Amino acid sequence: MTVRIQTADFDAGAEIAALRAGNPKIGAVASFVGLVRDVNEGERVSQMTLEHYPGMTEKAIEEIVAEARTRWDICDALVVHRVGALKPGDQIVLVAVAGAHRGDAFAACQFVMDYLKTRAPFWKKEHTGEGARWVEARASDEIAAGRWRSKG
Amino acid sequence: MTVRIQTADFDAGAEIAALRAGNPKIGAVASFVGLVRDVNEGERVSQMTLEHYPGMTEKAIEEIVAEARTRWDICDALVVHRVGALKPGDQIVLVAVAGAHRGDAFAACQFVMDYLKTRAPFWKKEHTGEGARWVEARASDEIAAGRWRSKG
Amino acid sequence: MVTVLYFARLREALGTGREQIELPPGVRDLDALRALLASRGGAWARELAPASTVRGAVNEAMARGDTRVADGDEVAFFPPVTGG
Amino acid sequence: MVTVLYFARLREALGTGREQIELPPGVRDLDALRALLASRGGAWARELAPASTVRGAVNEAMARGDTRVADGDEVAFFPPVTGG
Repeated sequence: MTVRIQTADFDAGAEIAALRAGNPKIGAVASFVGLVRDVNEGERVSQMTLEHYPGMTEKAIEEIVAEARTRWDICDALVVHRVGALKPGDQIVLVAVAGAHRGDAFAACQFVMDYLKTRAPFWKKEHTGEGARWVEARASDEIAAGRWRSKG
Repeated sequence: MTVRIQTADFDAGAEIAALRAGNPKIGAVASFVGLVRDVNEGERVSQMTLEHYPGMTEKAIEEIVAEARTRWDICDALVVHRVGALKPGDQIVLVAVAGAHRGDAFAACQFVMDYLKTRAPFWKKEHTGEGARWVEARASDEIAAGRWRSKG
Repeated sequence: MVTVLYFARLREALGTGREQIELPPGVRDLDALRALLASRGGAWARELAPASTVRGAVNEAMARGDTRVADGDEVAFFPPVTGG
Repeated sequence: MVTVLYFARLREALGTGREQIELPPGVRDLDALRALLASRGGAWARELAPASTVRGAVNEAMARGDTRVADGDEVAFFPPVTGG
């Protein structure tokens, strides 16, 4: 399992290649890239700043991935999350899950993203024409994470 | 929408980057890479040959992606599928779906993979120590595709 | 004339990937064409038997037994697909 | 002494990201520490009110109101998370 918090951008293809390298049992890699959008809740976003809680962030994500491993048969997982100043179109997060079969890889990848959205200590601040504002937590993210409590 | 059938390998990171380039409405890219495993049903696989039905393959995949677009709110989708001779560890297929939000991108990506497995005219021949054999269709793939009939 | 294509295991078992055949009167759908080919006997009878898992396409679209087949069409027979 | 950290909107509203405080007798869980800090009034009272959506962690793990807090712990308060 790899968890990295960094200001630098990442190369999703190289990360996926490294994740599966040397394990010929892997038949499936499901992945997700989250990106900065130029509009949020109707307002144009020119920049975003991501703050996090160093130390706790890594632990929280490791626990999420460990939980995914108890639920699905997966070989390995990777989470890269950026912090600091980002612009529209920039990559924010990469979650990649490798497994023998696609069903487990897809489910675990989506689970990690849903839990990361509600359990990992990151906070987004958007800079718009109106000034800067902290992004409010979305009820839809709690609902997405809650779905997994009755499943799998 | 892009559908490509090719013998050459692909760079998942570059493909994902091209898919989302120039559209700042995209906040989520869900993707899947399928790989050749070195063992299938207990037998060691040394090589694989992928045959397809040129012309129909592209049409079938385009229809699958069009169906996904009617079901989920997505911005764009890409399918790259290799044919010809492949070895364990080689990439077989890439499905990437870009959307504003992750729920739709994940669902559409998994739907396209499940339908591709049961509707697109590709056939795998595995070369093992016992000789070559055509891979049999798996009931689990029909079940995975069937799930979407009662959903979404 | 219709063009008939065979793929994968079927292509190997029948020893051909493509042929052109004249549709006899009365052969107007995929099931009828399949029965005509099966009547050749041997591998044809075995591979294209009604109980086999063979699939068919007409003009590059998945087809059913009652899908119409007419002069100029491209028909294909193949095993269940296994890509991805 | 416990170390108390504040993040994001809370850090800005309170004007500090980190402080060290001596736990008075009787302050033994997260709710009690939060009430102690809220008793400072002003932004502290507003941001750490029982009705606010503030979340807490003890020693880098998500905590509840009744999670024990003791000398040497690292406590954090922050808004609901919005990463990913």
